Amino acid sequence: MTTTSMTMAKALNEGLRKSLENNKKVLIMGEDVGKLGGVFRITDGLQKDFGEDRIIDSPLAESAIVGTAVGLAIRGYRTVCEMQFDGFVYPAFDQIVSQVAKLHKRSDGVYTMGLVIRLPFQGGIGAIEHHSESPEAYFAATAGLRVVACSTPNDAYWMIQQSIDHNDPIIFCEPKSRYWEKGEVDLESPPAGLFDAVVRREGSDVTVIGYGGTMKTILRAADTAASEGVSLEVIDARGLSPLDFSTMTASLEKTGRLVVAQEAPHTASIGSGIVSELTHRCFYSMSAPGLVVSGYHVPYPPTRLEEDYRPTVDRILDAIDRVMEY
Amino acid sequence: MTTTSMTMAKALNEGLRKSLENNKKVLIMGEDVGKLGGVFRITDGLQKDFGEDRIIDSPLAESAIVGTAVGLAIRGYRTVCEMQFDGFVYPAFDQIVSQVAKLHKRSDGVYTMGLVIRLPFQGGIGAIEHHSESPEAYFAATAGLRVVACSTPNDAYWMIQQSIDHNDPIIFCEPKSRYWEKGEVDLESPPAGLFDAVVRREGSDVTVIGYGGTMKTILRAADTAASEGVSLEVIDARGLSPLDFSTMTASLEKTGRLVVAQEAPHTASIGSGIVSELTHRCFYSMSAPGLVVSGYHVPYPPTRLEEDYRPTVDRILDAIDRVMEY
Amino acid sequence: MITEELIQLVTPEGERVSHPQYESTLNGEEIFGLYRDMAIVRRLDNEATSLQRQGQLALWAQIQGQEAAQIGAGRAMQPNDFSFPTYREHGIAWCRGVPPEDMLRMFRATSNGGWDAQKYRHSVPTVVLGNQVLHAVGYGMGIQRDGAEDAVITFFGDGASSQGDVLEAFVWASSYNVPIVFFLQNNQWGISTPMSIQSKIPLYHRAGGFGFPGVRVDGNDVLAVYEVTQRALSLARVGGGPTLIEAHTYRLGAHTTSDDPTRYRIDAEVEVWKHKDPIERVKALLAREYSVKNSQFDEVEAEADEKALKLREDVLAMDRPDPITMFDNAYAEFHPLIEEGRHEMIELGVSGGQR
Amino acid sequence: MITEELIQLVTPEGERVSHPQYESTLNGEEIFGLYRDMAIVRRLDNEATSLQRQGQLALWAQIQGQEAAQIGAGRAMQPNDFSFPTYREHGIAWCRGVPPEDMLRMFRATSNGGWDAQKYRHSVPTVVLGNQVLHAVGYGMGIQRDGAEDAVITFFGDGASSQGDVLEAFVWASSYNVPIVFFLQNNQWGISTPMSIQSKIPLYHRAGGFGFPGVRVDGNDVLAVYEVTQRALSLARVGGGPTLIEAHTYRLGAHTTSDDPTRYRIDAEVEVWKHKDPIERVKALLAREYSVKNSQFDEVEAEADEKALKLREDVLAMDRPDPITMFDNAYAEFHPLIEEGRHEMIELGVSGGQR
Ligand SMILES: Cc1ncc(C[n+]2csc(CCOP(=O)(O)OP(=O)(O)O)c2C)c(N)n1
Ligand SMILES: Cc1ncc(C[n+]2csc(CCOP(=O)(O)OP(=O)(O)O)c2C)c(N)n1
Ligand SMILES: [Mg+2]
Ligand SMILES: [Mg+2]
Repeated sequence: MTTTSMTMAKALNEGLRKSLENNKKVLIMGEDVGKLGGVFRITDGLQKDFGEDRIIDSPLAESAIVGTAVGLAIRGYRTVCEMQFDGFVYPAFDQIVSQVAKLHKRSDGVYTMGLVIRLPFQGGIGAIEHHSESPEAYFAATAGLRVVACSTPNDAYWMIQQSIDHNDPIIFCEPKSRYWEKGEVDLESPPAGLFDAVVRREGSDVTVIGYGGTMKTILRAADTAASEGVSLEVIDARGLSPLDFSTMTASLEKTGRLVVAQEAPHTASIGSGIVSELTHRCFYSMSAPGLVVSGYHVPYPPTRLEEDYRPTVDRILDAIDRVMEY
Repeated sequence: MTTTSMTMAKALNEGLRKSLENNKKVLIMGEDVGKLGGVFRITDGLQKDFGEDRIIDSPLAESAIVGTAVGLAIRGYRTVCEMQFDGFVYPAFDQIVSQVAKLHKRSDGVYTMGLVIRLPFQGGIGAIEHHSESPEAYFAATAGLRVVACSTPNDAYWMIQQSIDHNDPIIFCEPKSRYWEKGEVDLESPPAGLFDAVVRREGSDVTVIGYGGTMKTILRAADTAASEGVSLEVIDARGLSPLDFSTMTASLEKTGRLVVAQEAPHTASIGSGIVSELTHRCFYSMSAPGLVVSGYHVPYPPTRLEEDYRPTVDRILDAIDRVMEY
Repeated sequence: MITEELIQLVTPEGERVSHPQYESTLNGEEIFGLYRDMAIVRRLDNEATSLQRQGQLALWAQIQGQEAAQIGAGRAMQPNDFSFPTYREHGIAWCRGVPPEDMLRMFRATSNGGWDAQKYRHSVPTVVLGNQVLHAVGYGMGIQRDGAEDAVITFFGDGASSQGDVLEAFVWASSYNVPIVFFLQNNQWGISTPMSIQSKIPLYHRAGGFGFPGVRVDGNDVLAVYEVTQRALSLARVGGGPTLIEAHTYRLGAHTTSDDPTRYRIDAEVEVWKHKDPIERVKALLAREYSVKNSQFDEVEAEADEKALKLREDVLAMDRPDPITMFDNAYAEFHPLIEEGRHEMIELGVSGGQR
Repeated sequence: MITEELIQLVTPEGERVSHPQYESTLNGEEIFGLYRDMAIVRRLDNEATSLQRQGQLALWAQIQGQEAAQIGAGRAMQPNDFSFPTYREHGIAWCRGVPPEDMLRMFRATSNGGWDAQKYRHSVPTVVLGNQVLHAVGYGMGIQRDGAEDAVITFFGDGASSQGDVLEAFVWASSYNVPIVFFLQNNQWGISTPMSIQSKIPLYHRAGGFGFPGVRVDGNDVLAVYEVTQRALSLARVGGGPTLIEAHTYRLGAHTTSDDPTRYRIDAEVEVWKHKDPIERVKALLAREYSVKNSQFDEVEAEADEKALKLREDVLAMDRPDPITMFDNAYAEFHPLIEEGRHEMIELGVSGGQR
């Protein structure tokens, strides 16, 4: 397999380009996605090559970006909606929950809601308020939607294309703090199915599950743990709704110990869902309760403090110690 | 203690009236809350007695109802916002998550976001789509907010007053299917703190936790279980955020078995949060995994089918059997 | 200085009036056709109301009083046009060929939609106020990209006009010059909320501030509504962009069968509007100008009764679906939680298990 | 027929022009005061930009080019009025007495707000576009209920004008006749999005469709902005209801320090607007009509430099807060998860534990 090294931002750009080339019905719509290429340059150069009719610079209203994408879907188009930042998706929440998630059902299957909502999510870039949120649980809790999160350039390249091809609406979470990190991208074949969890590192003592920007922190923690003689099996969930419980269960039955790390607060989150479900599925193998290392239950703090809000290597190792004590 | 028998609708009406009498800064705002008294008549007669300036019939826009309530809070008023139905709170989601939940923090404590958002929630009334939703987890997952749910007229009467007096923003969930059921209301003293869980029925085999309209179903299940020789301890969570873990833990340490019942789907829900947290706190006492009996992972179905979507006595008993098998 | 233009071609008494910009293009036969539509739709509407009273429907949203607005607009559409309704557009659905029984499935609570939206080119009902208006704009953007000469029309009320989605739709339609007609049925009430709380001035003025034309038409005058809508749709088809039409009409009935208007509205107001009844008006016109005989009106009544009877039979025959169908079309592709749900339901024995 | 009224009292060359409805009520001293405000604010703005370039701020949103719009509006306010800004209203904050270092706390990422909003009667910055406009309307509803003679003013941009929240705010302000001024700074760009994508016609026309007056003022003419805002605020205070003011101005700088305008805008456009610079204009007027000497201008420059220096020192002195402060003010009353979080953080030793 031949691979190319590129940043996640570039990989997303290339993935979008491929989808635009392969399917004339694919559109991109959002604020500043045209000449500017988006504030993160994910759509850089696309308007120049595919025109203003397909790469649509929109007026400033998220509910309208998603609401008109629904109408475009009814007319047979597949729109990739860019939300400029995670904290600006909420004006579109009503359209997403009441329409995007429910129209396939309401139309008795006549409407295909094949659209993708791209969400640069999580913190770590030292931004001002509303630019570092983790709203994935809101969407995972909403029946009718699917949610995925990429953590590597290769996944970004393939998952965005798989999402665009998918016939259900997908909330596509991009860890903005990783946009500029490079990785190898295999341009020939996808690494896995869109919703498959992937074991990033094999281990035997504790299963640690995460997604998006948290993966790198977890892998760092795994190195440290290894040096302390604790072997972590690290799983990248990738699919947040639905979750790939078979991969997770297989690991947990081996390790018997579970830690989930996420930036979102604990209450009614992806992590608490994983813990409760896996505790059920692997009850007899569990030698310790599953723990969630998460953001604290406060509004995202001023970012000079964010590194003490997001899961750190230390906090993950602390949770590892606690589950190892059982 | 002298009590009076009234419906939950009447109890809410009386509770609101008391708050309006006790505090001139209390306002009610929403669609059709004036002459009509709201579609459920919860505000019946209040505009007549307190005037149009305090009981405000609003234009038709939920984001504006909540957004202006924020401004009123900044000016020192306490507004009770009525959302006509659960499914119509989403247009206000941005204001609730980005402003109501965060302004106390953003203003470094200068602003008090003392406002209440009333949400007639859950199903069971045979309504059309969007009138039977359970969005409580969205708000419980949002740091800065508090969420409560009443299940009896007495709680309704007291909890609405406690919520209005509270200095944090509160999402107040009312089980619309119980509005017309009568219960004894103690007009002299509140039954418990606003966020306290309450043991509705003592038992020894399984702890069953629920809230809102589901309580009645759980209590019915407890009767049947008792007749089959299984003793259920039934807990009404009441506070959904924060959750009263001490009451729940005390019960679980006794029973060792846990079932949570809710109408919302399982993923990233109140129930999955309770299970993961209690499994952690009571790990050694747990003789079985905690189970969640919930709505299925589908958009709320046409209501001719809702009784097979919402937790039924049978499904709860089925879960009881399963935890008893461990 | 706020104008209160009101385009009218036929008076409440059924007399023609001339208008500087609009004149009726319809012959007697066509007008009689509009009368027939309105009479049948009202009859079906009443049948649905009584079905609800008899416990056969969970709810019903009547259109009584708004027949001219809906039939005039619905008949102005071309076959290839597409419409985005609320929960009250039974007259539009009728014009699009949606079978009456399908219109009632949502109210029978056996479906959240009811008909094949692509087949009839009439979208499923939208209950969340204003949402469908953005869908219509997006659909129109699709028409533009297809290079087609179709138009899209969307319906909403005076209450919904206050929703951000509707106002954002105005921004978008203007910015992209979308081939759309915003058809606002101002029936003076949003449940108990009078129009005056939504706006101090007629709503058609909103359009001007967004850069496209707004017109106000007598919504109880089917000839006027037809011409105004027809022209707006044609304008849209040739790249003329959006138009907002405010149809000045009235909700003669309750908001829905669960509403009690006596709590908030005076009978006198209703009486005034009864004199402007859209059906009586066109009937008078047909009798006077086209010497349509009572027997012809009676034939329509009879036809309407037949259709009402059939509707009743069809509705009574609508059984509760198998619970397991709740899993159908929740997702378009395989989803593990859907399979788990189906499995659990079959285990519980509440479903026949068939799909 | 779309009018393009533009209220102007001083030309870009600093010459007075007369306007049928507005004339300047300010004397030379007061005009010099406005000049001083603008000169200082621009200097502070430039200092903040260089602080950001030097890595001392996470971000900075410049106001260069918009000083007249903000100082004119800010100085038209009465002490008891209340303002609701975006992230760019440094000129308003200055007029409200907010200490410059407080304006930078959010950009230093040590706070999500920065100042005591009630003390200065100037709300904390709102980053989510449009949200604050509804807050302002609600605040105005509070003024009405207090029977006070205050007014509220809120600021937003041409981009934000497309948001549902802003448009719903128009509905509410009109419906309740709220004592509010909607001050729209049309700086022609929303990041890379030109005004033409938000609206085909000047934005002040929006107001008319909602039933209240809209006016368009030369946003680079501080005298005109002052008079127009002053009159709108007075109107609001005596029950005259809302006014929409569109200040026609220009963002001379980048959207923020993270933006690169060369990707989407041509220099020629910027050059044209540089000739309309708000500060040069009033300087020319002062020199010509009030024979203000260069030395006096120099004194202001010197004062501005001093303030800039102090700002720099204050910002450099802003340390990273103790992490445990993230738990402060998350809630107003006791919350178990807050206590748990504090406890965990102390256990982890990342906090001094002090509060
Ligand atoms: C977003 C939203 N909020 C509230 C409701 C509840 N509701 C249903 S109909 C209605 C009034 C609508 O009035 P209008 O738009 O004038 O339409 P009409 O019913 O008069 O045809 C309300 C408030 C809703 N369906 N959606
Ligand atoms: C709801 C929302 N969507 C997107 C953004 C990202 N964003 C920040 S500023 C901006 C442009 C705003 O333009 P305008 O309203 O004209 O104000 P200006 O920055 O020109 O002063 C955008 C899109 C945001 N802050 N809020
Ligand atoms: Mg209406
Ligand atoms: Mg701008």
